[in-house]
Amino acid sequence: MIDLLSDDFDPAARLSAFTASVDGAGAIASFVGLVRDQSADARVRRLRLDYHPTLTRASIEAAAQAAARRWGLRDILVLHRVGDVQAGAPIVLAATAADHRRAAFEACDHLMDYLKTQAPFWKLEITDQGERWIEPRAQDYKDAARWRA
Amino acid sequence: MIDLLSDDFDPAARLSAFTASVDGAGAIASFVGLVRDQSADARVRRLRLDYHPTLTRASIEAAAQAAARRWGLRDILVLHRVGDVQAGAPIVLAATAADHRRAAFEACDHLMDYLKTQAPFWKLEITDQGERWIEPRAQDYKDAARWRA
Amino acid sequence: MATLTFFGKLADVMGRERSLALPQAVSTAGALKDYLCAQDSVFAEVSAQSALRIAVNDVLADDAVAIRDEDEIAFMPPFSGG
Amino acid sequence: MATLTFFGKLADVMGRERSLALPQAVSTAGALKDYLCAQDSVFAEVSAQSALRIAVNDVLADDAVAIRDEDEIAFMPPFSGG
Repeated sequence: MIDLLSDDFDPAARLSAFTASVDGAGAIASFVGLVRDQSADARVRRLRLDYHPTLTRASIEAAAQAAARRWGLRDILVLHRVGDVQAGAPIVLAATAADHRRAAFEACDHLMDYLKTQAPFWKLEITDQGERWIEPRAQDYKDAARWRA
Repeated sequence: MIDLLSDDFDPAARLSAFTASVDGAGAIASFVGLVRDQSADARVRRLRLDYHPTLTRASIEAAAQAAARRWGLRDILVLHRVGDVQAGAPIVLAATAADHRRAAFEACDHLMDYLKTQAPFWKLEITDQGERWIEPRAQDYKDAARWRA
Repeated sequence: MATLTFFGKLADVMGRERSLALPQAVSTAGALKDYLCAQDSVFAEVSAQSALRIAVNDVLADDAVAIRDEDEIAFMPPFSGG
Repeated sequence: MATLTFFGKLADVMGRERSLALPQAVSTAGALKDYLCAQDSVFAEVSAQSALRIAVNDVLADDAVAIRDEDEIAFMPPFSGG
């Protein structure tokens, strides 16, 4: 299941429902990303997530389907906030269910690298020093490049 | 927090409490292992987890502390069942909290490899065809060897 | 009229959406990008900072993709989610 | 008397715990393992299948570690958790 959420969500509750829905899987890997309250030089109040009305969801769905095939996953959950996300709040939950742990881990790791650099989102960081649009770090692109088949 | 549990537990509730307790982390990776109901050639009813009364917990605590230093983690949660675990039930939850996602992912992945091959547990698989003690697969040892510094 | 949409920091400077009657010479996504750079120094500045991605009718496209009036063309700075 | 403890499949065949007055010649963990192999064919069989780990007084030890009466010596098949 892929969803873009305009409001805060509870990652544990969503992960619990996901786990219950995946019958027979031996391994569930997950990642929760939270808005950090510190950037390099300022106190972060919130992020504002811009997205494309159709392309963002379609891109994530295509990436999730490709990952499901590549790693033989039983199921995938990706929830991503859009709009304003306060410091400390969850911005993303990615979870993968597989028969064995390596497939679950690698697919989840891959999906997060994908979301960081290849999914149509744009992050505005709103701090006590002003606002700035965030672009991926060089390391993020390097991480994403690990998965080229 | 490291704990060995004699009874079933709710990974989502424990993960939720862990997430709430880790203030300021940007990334939480987690892994839930469940008892699969199928082994190679039989229907699994349950696993029985044997452990050492002191060494098991002490070993996991040492591994968790080493991982915390190596990846600069904010916190670690490892919950591992002992005793009888029914098919479909959670056997292990490992979670790591870090500033950034790569540290959280790698440390969690590493801890699971550690638990598979280097923590003093012994797994008896109880199936409709009888019982057998499980030893790690060659792949499990290979996975664990990835982390040698 | 083509519909141009802008995202991320481009939306800050260009607004979310504009209508444009495509000039005769502007027949590809890349040509439209060059046209906007020539027309608008702020667009040109953002475009110079980092490679823009383009989608035509909700499909990612490269600069060579043909465009025409009625199309919706999205201009997008580097993606940054997660 | 030394306390010997057994885990995993070793506990199935040896029981969880035994007391043993260490023979004079048995002064290291490895010597104790050899002694048990000689005394007990089932222990020898499990030991032959896969390298046993030993802990002396709750600390992982190699075969060369000295042991004496009063020690608790744990014999452990390959670990398998997670």
